[in-house]
Amino acid sequence: MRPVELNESIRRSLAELVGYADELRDLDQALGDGDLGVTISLGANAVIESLTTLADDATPAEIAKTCAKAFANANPSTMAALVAGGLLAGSKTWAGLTEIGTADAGRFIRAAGENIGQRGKTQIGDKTILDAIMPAADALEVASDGTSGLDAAIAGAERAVVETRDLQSRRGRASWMQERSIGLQDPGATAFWRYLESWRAAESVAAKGKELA
Amino acid sequence: MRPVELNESIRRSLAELVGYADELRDLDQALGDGDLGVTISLGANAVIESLTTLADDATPAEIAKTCAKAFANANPSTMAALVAGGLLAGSKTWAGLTEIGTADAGRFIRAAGENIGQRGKTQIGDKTILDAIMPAADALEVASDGTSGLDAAIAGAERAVVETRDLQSRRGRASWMQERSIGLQDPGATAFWRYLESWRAAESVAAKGKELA
Amino acid sequence: MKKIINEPDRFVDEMIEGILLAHPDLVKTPGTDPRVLVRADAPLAGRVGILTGGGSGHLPLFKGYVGMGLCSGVAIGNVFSSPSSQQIFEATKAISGGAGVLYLYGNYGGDVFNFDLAGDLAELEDIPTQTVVGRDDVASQPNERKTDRRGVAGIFFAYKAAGAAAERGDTLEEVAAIAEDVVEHTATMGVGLSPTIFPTTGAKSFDLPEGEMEIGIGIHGEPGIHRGPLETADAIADRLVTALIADLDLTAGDRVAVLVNGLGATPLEELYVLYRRVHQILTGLNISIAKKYVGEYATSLEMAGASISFLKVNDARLALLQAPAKSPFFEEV
Amino acid sequence: MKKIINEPDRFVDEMIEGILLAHPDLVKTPGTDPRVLVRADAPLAGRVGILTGGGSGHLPLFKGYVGMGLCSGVAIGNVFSSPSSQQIFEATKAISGGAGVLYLYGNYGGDVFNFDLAGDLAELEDIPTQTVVGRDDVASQPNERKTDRRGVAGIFFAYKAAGAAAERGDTLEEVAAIAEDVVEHTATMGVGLSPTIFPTTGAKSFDLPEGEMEIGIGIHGEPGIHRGPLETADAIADRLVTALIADLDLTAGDRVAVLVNGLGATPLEELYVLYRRVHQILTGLNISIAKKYVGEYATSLEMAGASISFLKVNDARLALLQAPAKSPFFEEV
Ligand SMILES: Nc1ncnc2c1ncn2[C@@H]1O[C@H](COP(=O)(O)OP(=O)(O)O)[C@@H](O)[C@H]1O
Ligand SMILES: Nc1ncnc2c1ncn2[C@@H]1O[C@H](COP(=O)(O)OP(=O)(O)O)[C@@H](O)[C@H]1O
Ligand SMILES: [Mg+2]
Ligand SMILES: [Mg+2]
Ligand SMILES: [Mg+2]
Ligand SMILES: [Mg+2]
Repeated sequence: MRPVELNESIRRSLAELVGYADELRDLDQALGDGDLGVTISLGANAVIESLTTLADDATPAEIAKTCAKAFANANPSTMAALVAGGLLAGSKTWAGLTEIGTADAGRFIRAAGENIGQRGKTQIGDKTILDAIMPAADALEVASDGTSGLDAAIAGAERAVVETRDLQSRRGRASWMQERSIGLQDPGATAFWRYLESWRAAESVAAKGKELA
Repeated sequence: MRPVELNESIRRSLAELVGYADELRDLDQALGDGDLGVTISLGANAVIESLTTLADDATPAEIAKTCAKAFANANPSTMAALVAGGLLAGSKTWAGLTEIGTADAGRFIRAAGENIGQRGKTQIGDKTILDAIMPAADALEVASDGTSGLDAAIAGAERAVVETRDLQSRRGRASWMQERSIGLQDPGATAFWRYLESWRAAESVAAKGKELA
Repeated sequence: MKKIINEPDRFVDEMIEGILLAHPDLVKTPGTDPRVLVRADAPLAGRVGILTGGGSGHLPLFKGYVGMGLCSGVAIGNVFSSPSSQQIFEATKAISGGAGVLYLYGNYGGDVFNFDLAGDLAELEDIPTQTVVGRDDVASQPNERKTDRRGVAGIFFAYKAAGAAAERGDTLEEVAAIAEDVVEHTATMGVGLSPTIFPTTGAKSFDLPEGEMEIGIGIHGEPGIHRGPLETADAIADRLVTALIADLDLTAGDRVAVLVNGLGATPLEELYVLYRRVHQILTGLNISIAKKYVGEYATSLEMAGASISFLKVNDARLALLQAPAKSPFFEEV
Repeated sequence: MKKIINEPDRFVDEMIEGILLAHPDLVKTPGTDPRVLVRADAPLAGRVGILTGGGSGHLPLFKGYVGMGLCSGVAIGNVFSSPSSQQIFEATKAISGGAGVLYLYGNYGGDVFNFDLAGDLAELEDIPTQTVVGRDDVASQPNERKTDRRGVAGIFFAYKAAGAAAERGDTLEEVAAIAEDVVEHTATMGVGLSPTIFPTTGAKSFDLPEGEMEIGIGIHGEPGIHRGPLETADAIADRLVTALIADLDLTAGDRVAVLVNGLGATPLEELYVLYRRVHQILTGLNISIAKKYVGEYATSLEMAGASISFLKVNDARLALLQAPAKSPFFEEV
């Protein structure tokens, strides 16, 4: 994928993601403070806006950094800061690349996840976004092609999201609910899974659009 | 009436007056802050208590001063201070007296009323306690005997109380209601009228008691 | 009732106990009646004493303004009701340093008559007293009847100025004249959004439908001059400031001290939103703000709402506001 | 909603505007972002800067503690939400006087990660930072997990002590160590009686049936440790004080600083009723009260309730509390 395509794909997927804002708000309402819907919609729109004005010759790493900056400041919160930090860490794995493939995406996501884990002092099983990120990174890194890689990443993330329901939250606001957090699905993990789904949906629409054209 | 009789009569009448506390509370609720019921019942009980322990050789003036002090401090308020000040002023008209008659009562009440008028910067027609006090003083001063004097005083006070309904309050908390005060009966004037009625009721019960004995 | 209290009847006494335990260096009870509170260093020989008093439920009014450069003592009543003349008299004796005592309190019948009675008692003991009543609530009476107005938050200015004058050794006549001058140039108007709940009865101080406001409400819930749908902060500020400017006859070039006061439940954030607009209006009219106070200065327990007070200042009044003062609730250095 | 505001979305900015208009001598906005507020005299060359920050709705937290002997600057978020890393970074630059910057704020994920990100940015510009988070709410985690606790009103003690240390010229390491030491010896527990209403959505911060209380509630309405019928002030004080004494392991002969803090709508009168009981309990246990604060120090808009904080003091900590300080909302002379 070349930078211009990457830029467009990110924008399309984020436009799609905004449709999940209410779901994320409700999940965060049950387990936290309910602001995740706002964080995601304001964040997505801010990223779309800054990518729209980004120069065509921006590298993939520059695109990722632009996303980080816009997402961080749109609606500051745990998710905004962790995702922004993750994007910056991921962008380092793209240094020098002018095009990116499926494995590059996997490396990016792994680096982002590791950064989030460090910053958040979190491990898999703590019932956070990390639980969904890592299986997706695994899937993409070993995938034979983009489509199957994405499908596997989505499947892995979804499984992890479902599994968060049985876990007790060990990090962030949700952890204050202690045992009462068990039974509720982690909003951050869900957000990541929905983002992957949004990417797939947006790509298939775009592909159909190209076929028709 | 000798001092000991006076002391007893005051106590009996105040015990009777407490029965009007709810009426006075409701009137003051409509036109003011609703504390007049409490002022009257706490005040009456405080006076009864201090008269009970007063020496038998106390003069009528001393009895009046004792009432003033007890009433002033029981539930401080407009009524407590005005009535206490009035009682002190009245007590001066009893200086040297060892027994008091109907005309003495009239002079006492006039002096009390004048003091209240001065302190309260009030005139008859301002819709205050003064409106009921002055007709009672008039009636007692010219009365041929105690019973008819009291009846006339009560009739005069009652008439004045009824007339307060059509007046606009010009003093105190009620005056803030401006035109909205018209139609409502003045609680302070009512209290004075009810006190005279309480005196009559208590005396007639006492007289019956003596007959039976 | 959402109150952190014990026996409702003990509310006032326990609150005073708490103040005394917290600030023994600043205030004391001179005798056995806990409802009489005076400066820890009272009486100050040769200085005019300033006595205030009134009902409880208005902290920092009245007991919060007892201290250096402010009032010398306070007589404390039950929630929203007057102290007794006896308590006022006790307080008078406790702060009398030989130069007389100024009675300075808000214009409410119960307080007036009890202070007057106490003044008579003080006279018998050769303590000269003078009286100045705060009467700043412009909503309570039109300008022609301004001496009949209720006293609300603006009395703070009179405490500050008279307290500074007493502290520097002015005579009773001088201190009274300063208090009177400040009262004369003070105007306040408030807005109420929700009532106080009386701790003893659970009753509300007034009834206001959800979503409505009452402009000109008194600090005990006394009726105001306009009731209607809740407006924006700017619209409310416009209403209040317009009334105050008219009442004090302020024009370009004048200087004022501004007090934006919270009535209890209204957050400090909202008081700053109000202050912002007040500042904009006054600056726009070329009226300068020589001193400002934003916070809770005279409350009504948990009533939601605010009031705005202006004191028109000249050099003399401003200097008195700037003089040092220290009480449990107010400090100027 | 019973709020004196204009457009809910403009609430925070207008409040900051009000603060800047009211206190231009004390605070300023160094750049173009109104959400960054610093001391009027910032940066102080050669002095450690102290930066705090967090969501709005807690006045005087956080922006009220910017001033001499306290914090040097603050980054301000929306109601109950974190400022952005960019704002924190801007504030860092504005207060950096060459001796490094201490980040001192309450332990909430959003704040932590945004301050951390900002710290990374500061490092790139050669501004050394260190971080100490307030984590005093004993109800939020048991003692074994105390580093995960939420930060509430007790951070005031850390501001005061670290601010005094920075003011006298301590190094970044020293200032951070002092803040850490104070945080380590601070414990707070609160009680909530009614929720905050969010200005933007009109939603409540928590649901509590009429007549109930929640012990251990957080300042954003986070769940506490006990919900039940509203108890007396003394019973509530007993619950809170018992938990604090156990957590700080206080015994006879120890000295503490006490902060009785109102959460917004609770009247000052009630805080003194609480203080009275706290004083009685501590005195009874022969724990002495070296310093006390009663009032609104960290609120939650119009939430009804209160919190009690203890700082176990030694001579060093007490001296730092007693050092002079001056901000729009706090003064120690
Ligand atoms: N320490 C942490 N490390 C990693 N992820 C975390 C951590 N704390 C919270 N999260 C994630 O953040 C999500 C909540 O994000 P957000 O709503 O922005 O938090 P908040 O409103 O508390 O700032 C959680 O569902 C969880 O997935
Ligand atoms: N200035 C005044 N002069 C004479 N009587 C007055 C005056 N003001 C009020 N009153 C009387 O006092 C009554 C109310 O008494 P009270 O309830 O004690 O007043 P408050 O509660 O306002 O202190 C009124 O009904 C009126 O009769
Ligand atoms: Mg959230
Ligand atoms: Mg009354
Ligand atoms: Mg309050
Ligand atoms: Mg408040």
